[in-house]
Amino acid sequence: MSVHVDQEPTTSVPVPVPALEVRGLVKHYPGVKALDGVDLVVRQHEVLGLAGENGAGKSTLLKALVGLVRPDAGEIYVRGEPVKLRSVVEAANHGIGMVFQEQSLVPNLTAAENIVLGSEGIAVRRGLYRWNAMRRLAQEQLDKIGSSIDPLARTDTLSFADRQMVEIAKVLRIEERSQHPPVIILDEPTSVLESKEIETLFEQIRRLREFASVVFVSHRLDEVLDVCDRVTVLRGGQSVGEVATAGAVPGELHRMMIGSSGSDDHYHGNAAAPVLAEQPRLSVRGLSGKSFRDVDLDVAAGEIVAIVGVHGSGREDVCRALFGAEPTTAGEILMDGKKLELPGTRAACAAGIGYVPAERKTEGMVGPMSVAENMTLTKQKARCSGPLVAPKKQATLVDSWISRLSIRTPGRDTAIQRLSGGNQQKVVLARWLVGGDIKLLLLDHPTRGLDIGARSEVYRLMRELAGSGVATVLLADSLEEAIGMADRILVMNDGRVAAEVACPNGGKPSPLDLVKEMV
Amino acid sequence: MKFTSRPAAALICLSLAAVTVTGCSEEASSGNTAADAGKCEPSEVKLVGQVRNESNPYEAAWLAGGDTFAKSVGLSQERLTYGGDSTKQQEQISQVLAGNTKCLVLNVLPNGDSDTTPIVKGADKAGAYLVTQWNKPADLKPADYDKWLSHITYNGVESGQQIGDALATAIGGSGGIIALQGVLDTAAAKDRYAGLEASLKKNTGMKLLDQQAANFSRAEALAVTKTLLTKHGDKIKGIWAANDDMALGALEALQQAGRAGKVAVVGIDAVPDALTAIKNGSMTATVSSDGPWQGGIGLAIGYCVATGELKVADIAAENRAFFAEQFLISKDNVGDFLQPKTDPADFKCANVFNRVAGSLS
Amino acid sequence: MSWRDAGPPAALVVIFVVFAALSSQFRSIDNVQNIMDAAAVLAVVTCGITFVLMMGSIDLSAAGVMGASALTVSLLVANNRNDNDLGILAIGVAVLVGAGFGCVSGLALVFLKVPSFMATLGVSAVGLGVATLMFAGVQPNISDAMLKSWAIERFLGFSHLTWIAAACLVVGWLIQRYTRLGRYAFAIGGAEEVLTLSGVRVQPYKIAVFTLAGAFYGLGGVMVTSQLGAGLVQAGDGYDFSAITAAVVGGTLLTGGRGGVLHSAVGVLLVVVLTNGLVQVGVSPYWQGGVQGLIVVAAVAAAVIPQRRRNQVVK
Amino acid sequence: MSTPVTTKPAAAPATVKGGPGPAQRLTSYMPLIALAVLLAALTIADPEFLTQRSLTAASRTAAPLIVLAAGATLVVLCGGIDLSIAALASVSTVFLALWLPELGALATPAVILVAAAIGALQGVAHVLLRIPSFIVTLGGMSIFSAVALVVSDAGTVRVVDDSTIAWLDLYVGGYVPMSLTVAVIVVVLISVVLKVTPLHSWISATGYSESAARLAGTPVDLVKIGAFCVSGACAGLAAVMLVSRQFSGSPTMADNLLLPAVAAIVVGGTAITGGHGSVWRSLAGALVVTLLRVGLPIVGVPSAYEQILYGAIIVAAVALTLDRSKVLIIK
Repeated sequence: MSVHVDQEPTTSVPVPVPALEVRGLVKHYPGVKALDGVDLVVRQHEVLGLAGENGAGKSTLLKALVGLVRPDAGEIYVRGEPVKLRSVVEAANHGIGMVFQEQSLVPNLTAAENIVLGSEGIAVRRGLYRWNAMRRLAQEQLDKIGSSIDPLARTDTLSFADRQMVEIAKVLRIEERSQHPPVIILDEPTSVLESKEIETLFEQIRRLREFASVVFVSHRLDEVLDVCDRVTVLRGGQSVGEVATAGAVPGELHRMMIGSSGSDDHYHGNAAAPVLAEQPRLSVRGLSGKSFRDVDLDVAAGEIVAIVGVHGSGREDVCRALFGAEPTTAGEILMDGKKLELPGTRAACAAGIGYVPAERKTEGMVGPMSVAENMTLTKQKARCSGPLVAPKKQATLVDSWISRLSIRTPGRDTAIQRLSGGNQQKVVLARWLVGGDIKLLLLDHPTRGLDIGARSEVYRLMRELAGSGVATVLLADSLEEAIGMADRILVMNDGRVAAEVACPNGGKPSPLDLVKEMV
Repeated sequence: MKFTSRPAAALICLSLAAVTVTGCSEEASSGNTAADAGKCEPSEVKLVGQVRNESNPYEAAWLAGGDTFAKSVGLSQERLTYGGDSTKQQEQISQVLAGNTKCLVLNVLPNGDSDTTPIVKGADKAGAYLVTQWNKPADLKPADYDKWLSHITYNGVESGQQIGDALATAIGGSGGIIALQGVLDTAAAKDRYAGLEASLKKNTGMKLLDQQAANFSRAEALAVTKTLLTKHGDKIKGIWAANDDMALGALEALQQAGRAGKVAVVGIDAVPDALTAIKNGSMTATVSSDGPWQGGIGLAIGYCVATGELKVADIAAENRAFFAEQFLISKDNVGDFLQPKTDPADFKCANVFNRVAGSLS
Repeated sequence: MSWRDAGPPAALVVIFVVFAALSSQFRSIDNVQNIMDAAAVLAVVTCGITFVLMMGSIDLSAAGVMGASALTVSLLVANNRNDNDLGILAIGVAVLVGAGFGCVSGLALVFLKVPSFMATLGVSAVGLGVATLMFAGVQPNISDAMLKSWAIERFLGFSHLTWIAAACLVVGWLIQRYTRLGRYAFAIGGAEEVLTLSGVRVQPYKIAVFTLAGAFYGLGGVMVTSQLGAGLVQAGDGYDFSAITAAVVGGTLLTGGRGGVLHSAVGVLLVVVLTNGLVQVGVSPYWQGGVQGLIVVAAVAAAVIPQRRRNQVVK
Repeated sequence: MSTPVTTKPAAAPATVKGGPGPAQRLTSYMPLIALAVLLAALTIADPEFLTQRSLTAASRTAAPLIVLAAGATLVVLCGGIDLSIAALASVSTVFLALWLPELGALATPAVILVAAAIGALQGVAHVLLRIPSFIVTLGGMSIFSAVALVVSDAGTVRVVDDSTIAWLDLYVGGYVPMSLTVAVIVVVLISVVLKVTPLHSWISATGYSESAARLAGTPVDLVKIGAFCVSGACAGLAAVMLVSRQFSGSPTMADNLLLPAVAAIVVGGTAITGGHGSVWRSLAGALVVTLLRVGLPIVGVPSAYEQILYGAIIVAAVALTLDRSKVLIIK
C-alpha cells in the first residue's frame, strides 16, 4: 500500500458524517481476492470518482454497495450507522442506488414502467396501473435529468444513450424511499455516450450533487477529473490513494492506478520482433458489414495488431466478422494470400483462425463441461484417433497444456466453471492451441475480469504465441493495454478505420494520441 | 455427470452380446397349460372387465353390470379402462395375462377391430377365458380357439337400417339428411353405416347430403353438426348418428341453431339421455344395446366355462360369435326401456345364450 | 404496435378473403356466426394460456382443468344427478376450482422447481382423475335454464357464449394492460433477472399467473358444459395444444415477453376460420390437421425470418 | 439489447475440489431410486406384481417407450424438444403395415430410414428457418397425423403375414423380451457412440450454451439435425415394435405415447433446457413411467385415482430427480 487515506473517527468530526463509508471490505472469489480491505468515504453532496484498472476490484466494491455481493469481512456505514446490505432493495431503502454498466432494464416494458419498477408508489393502486400517474411520475424523474424521452416508449426501441437516461431516472427514485439524500452510483455511464450526451450527463451529475452524493466510475481519467470533486484510486482490491481533482492531472492518477512499477512491466518484454514476411498473414480489404464499412487491415505473422475504439465503433463486429460469426456485405479476407470464404465459424476454425470472445462465461466456455472437453471442443482431431476419442491421447494432450500454461485446476475432468477466471481464460486460449495449426488469433477483451496476476500471464502467453509466428488481433480492455501489447494500433470510429498508429517498442504513442482519433 | 460408470456400461454391453450370441431365442413359456377347462373352484375365478373409460355412460353401465354379476356369484370384478388408447389396452392385457391366468376370465371391449387380434392371441397363449364384444376382424373366429369362448355384438347393419328407416318415416319419406359416423376403424361404425346405405337404397326419397366422422363423441358431433348445418342450411331434414352420444351432440347443435324440433335425429345404443329425449319427443328413435347386460354376460359365459358348468365343446357353433337381440325404440315403446333392468336370471349358465338373435356370418 | 404485429391480422384478412372467394357458404352470415360461436371456448382458454406463455412458461393443464370444472358446474347447477341448484354460484365455484388447479401448477413450479411443462402435465392428469371421480358413471345433464341459454340464446346475432368470450378478452386485455399482475407477467418473460434486481419478488406473481390461467380454463369448462348440455370428463380434450397453437400463431412467443391477449384473439380467429373454411370448401377432414400444422410453421417462420441473425440461439 | 446483470458468480464454490458431493451423487441415482421405490410400492399393493412373468410383460411393454424416449433425449440434450415422435411413430406403423406385404424383411429398415429422413427434415427446418423446435415439431405432429390418416384412409392396416417382424416378439433366454433387448441395445449403442466420439462434447456444448459452442467452431447445426434424425429413426424403430405387438398399423397407434415419452425423459433427470442428462436416465425414466401406466391399474387402483396418482407421482418424481444446480431459471 503506498498512499493510505487516514480514517478519522466518525464520532468526533465537526464536518457532517459521510453519506457512505466503507471500512476494510474483503471479498474472496475462488482463486482471486477481489477486495482486500478496501476503504472508501463518500461525503455528502460530493461527486466521488472511483478509478482503477480492470480487476482492481471496482465492480465488486460497487456490487457490495448495492447488496449484490456479500463481503467476507469489513463494514459499510450509511451516515455513520453500520448496515448490512443483503439485497438491492435494502440498499435502496438506505438510499443507495446504482446505474448498472450492463443495463438492467426490462426490454419489453415502457420506459415509465422501468422507471417505477419495484416501487410503483402512486402509479399502482391496489394492483391496478394508473398509466397517467405513472407517466407523470416518470416524466418528473426524466425532467430531473433533463431528458426528453417519451415515458411511454418501449424500452427496446430507445437508443443506448436514452436507455442510460432511463436507468438514471430509475435510480433517482430511491430518493422517495429514504428521507436522507441518496447515494447514486454510476458505473461506466459514459462508455457508449457521444460527447454531447456526455456533456448532458455531466450537467446532470452536477445537478445531482445538489441533493445527493454521487459515485462516478469511468475508464476515462479526463472525465473523472472533469466531473468529480475527489477521486479514490483502487488497485489490487485495495484503496491506494485519494486525490482532490482541483489541479490534478491524469498522469498522476494513472501512476497510482498502475502502481509504482509502471504499466510497461505488464506488457513489455517483447522478446521476438514481428516476422515481417513478404505478404501479411491476414489481409482484409474493404470489409463492410452492419456496423462497419470499408475496413482494411493487415496482420503479419508474429505481429500483434490492436483495434481500439469506443463502444459502438464497430470493432467487436469486425472481429466477429473475421471469425465468420457476423455476416459481411462487401470486401474480402485473404489468408496467406488466399481468399477466404467465411459462411460460418466452422470455416474460420478450419482455416486456422481462433477467437476468444469477450463474454467468457456465456460465449467463451461451456461452464458445466470439463476442462478437457472445453480445451478440445474445437480441435477434436487432437484427441481422437480416427473417429473415436482416444482417452489416453486426450489425457496426455490436456495435461501437457495444463502444465505448459500452468493452469491451476484440480484435474482435467473438473468442470471449467469451478476454475478462477484467469484459468478459465487460459483453457479457452488453449482450445485454439491444441491443434497446433493456429495462424490467426482474434482476442476480444482477453483480460476482462482477470486479476493482475492472471492478466500478466495472459500477456506473457500472447507474447509467446506472437513469438511463435501467430498473427494476433487484439481488442484491448484499456488503451494502456493496447499500447503496451500491440505492434500497431488501428483506431476505429463509427465503423471506419480512423487512423493507424505504429506502436513499436521504444516508440509507443500516448493514450491521448489515440483518444483524439476515437471520439 | 455420468449416470453409469464406464465399467458398468461395458459389463452391460458384454452380457447383452453374450446373450445375443448364444442365440437362445425362444418362445416364452406359455402360462398354465395344466389349467384345463372346468377345473376351477368358483372362488378361484378372477373376473376382469375392460372398457375404454369410465367417463362414458354406456361403458360405465357396462362395468356396473359386470359388478352386479360378480356380486351375484360372490366375487368382485377387476375394472380396467384404457382411455381409448389402443397401446394402453394391449399393455394392460399383457400385464393381466402375466399374472395368474389359471382361472382368469376376461370380458373385453377391444378399441378397434385390429386390437382384437393381439388380445385373442395373448389370451390364448396364456390360457385365459376370453369373451370379446363389438369389434373383431371378420376372418378371426372364436371357433378356431379353445379359450376365446365367444364374441358378442349387435347387428350393426340391421340397427343402422332400422334407424335409417325410422328417420325416413319421420321426415315424411323425402328430404336431405346428414350422417355422423363413428370411429371409422371399428366394425360397429362400418356396419351401421352399411345399414344406413341399405336404408337409403330402400327410401329413395331420402338424400344423404353429407357425412363426417365424429368419432362417437358428443363434443365432436356438436362441432361437426354446427358446421354442416350452416353448410346445408334448411335442406337438412334429418340427422343419422351412429350412436346416441353423437345424436345428443347433434341435438345440442340444433338447439343452438334454433332448429330444435324441426330436424329428426336418430341414434343407436339407447343410453338413458337418449331415451329421455325420445320420451319428450326431441329424438326420433334409437336401437337398444344393453350395456349392463353386456358387462355381465361376458363374465358369466367365462365363469360358467371356468367352473365347468358349461363345456366349450357344448357351446353351439352359432353361439361362439353371435348377434344379441336388439329392439328399435321409438316414442311408442320407450316406456318399456326407461328403467334399465338386468335380470339376474339372464346370467344363469343355462341362459347365457338366451339373447342370441343370430350367428355372425 | 410495430409492423411485425400486423402480420397475423393481415394473414387473417387474407385467409378470410380467400375462403370467401372460394365458397359462398363461407361468407354467409350464418357461417360468420358459426365461426364466432366456435371460437368462443378456444378464445377463453387461449386468453388464459397467453399469460403463462408471456412469462415464458408453458401450460398443458387445460384439458384436465376443463374436465374438472365441467363436472363441477354440471353437478352444482340443476341437473339429473342430484338436487343441487346453485345457479350462478355454481359457475363461480367451477371457475374457482379451475383457479385452484392453476394455483397447484404454480406452486409446483415455484416451490418444487418442477418445470412448468411437467408440472402442468401432472396437474392435467390429476384434473382428469378428479373429473372421473365426480362423473361416477352417470352423465350429469344440466337443466339449469341460465347455463343452457348461454349456448342457445342470441344477442345481436351472436350467442351469449360469444359475448362471454368477448368479455373475457376485454378483461384479459385490461389485466394485461392495467394490473401489476399482467405487466409483471410480461416483464418476467422479458427479463426475469431484472425484476429480481429491482426488488420484485417474482414467485407470487408466477403463482398468480397460473391461477389466473386456471380460472380461464375453469370458465372454458363451464362454457363447454353449456354447449353440450352435460358435464363431460373430455370437455377440454385437445384445447391445450390448440390454445398454444392459437397463441403462437397470433404472435405470442414461447420464450415469453412478446404478444398478449389481443394477439391471441387474432390467433384464435385464424385457427377457427381456417378449420371452418377447410370444411366449407370441402377439404378432407384428414388433411385439416396437417394444413393447420403447416400454417403454424409457416406463420412462425414468416415472423422469424426477417430478424434472423448469425450465431443466434434458437431452442 | 439490455443484458441483465448476473447476480450470482456462476456457482463457484470457494474451495476447488474435484468430484461431485454426496448429495449430487445421490441426485444422479435418483431415477433408479424412484424406480425401486415405485416397484416396491406396487409390490406391497399387490404381491403378485413382483413375479418374473409380470416383470417380463412390463419390460416388453416398456420397449417402444424406451426407444422413443432415447431418441428424443438427444434432441432435449441439444436444448430442443421433439413433439413429433409419437405422430411419426404412428405414421411409421402405417407405412410398415402397408409395405410389409411387398418388401418383406426390407420393410423394417425402409421404415426406419424413412422416419430418420423425416426427422432430419424437421431438423433442417428448425436450423435453417430458425423456428423453435417446439413449433417445428408441433407442426410436424399434425402433418404426420394427417399423412397417416390419408395413407391409411383413417383405418387400421392389418398385417396378415408378420413373419418378418415376429422376431421382436421372441424372448431371449425365455425371459427377456426381444423388444426390450433391442431397446437396451439402442440405448447402449447411442451412449457408447456418444462416449467414444466427440459427439458427446458437441451435444452437451450445444445444449448448455449454443453460442459458446458455435464460437468454438462446433458443428451446431449438423449436431441438431443429427439429433432430430436419430430421434426420427428411433420413432421408426418404436413403430416396428408396436406393429409386431399389435399385428397392425394404425394412424393413431402411438399418439398417446408422446407425453409419456417426454415424461420419461424428464423423470430420468435430463434437464429440459438441454445439456445435462443421458439416454441411460431416459431408460430408467421410461421404466418408471411404464410401471405407472400399467402397474397402477393392475394392482387395482380405480381409473380415476390412477390418473390422480399418475399426475402426482410424475410431478414428485421430477421434483426429486431434477438436478437444480444445473438449471438456473426454471420456466
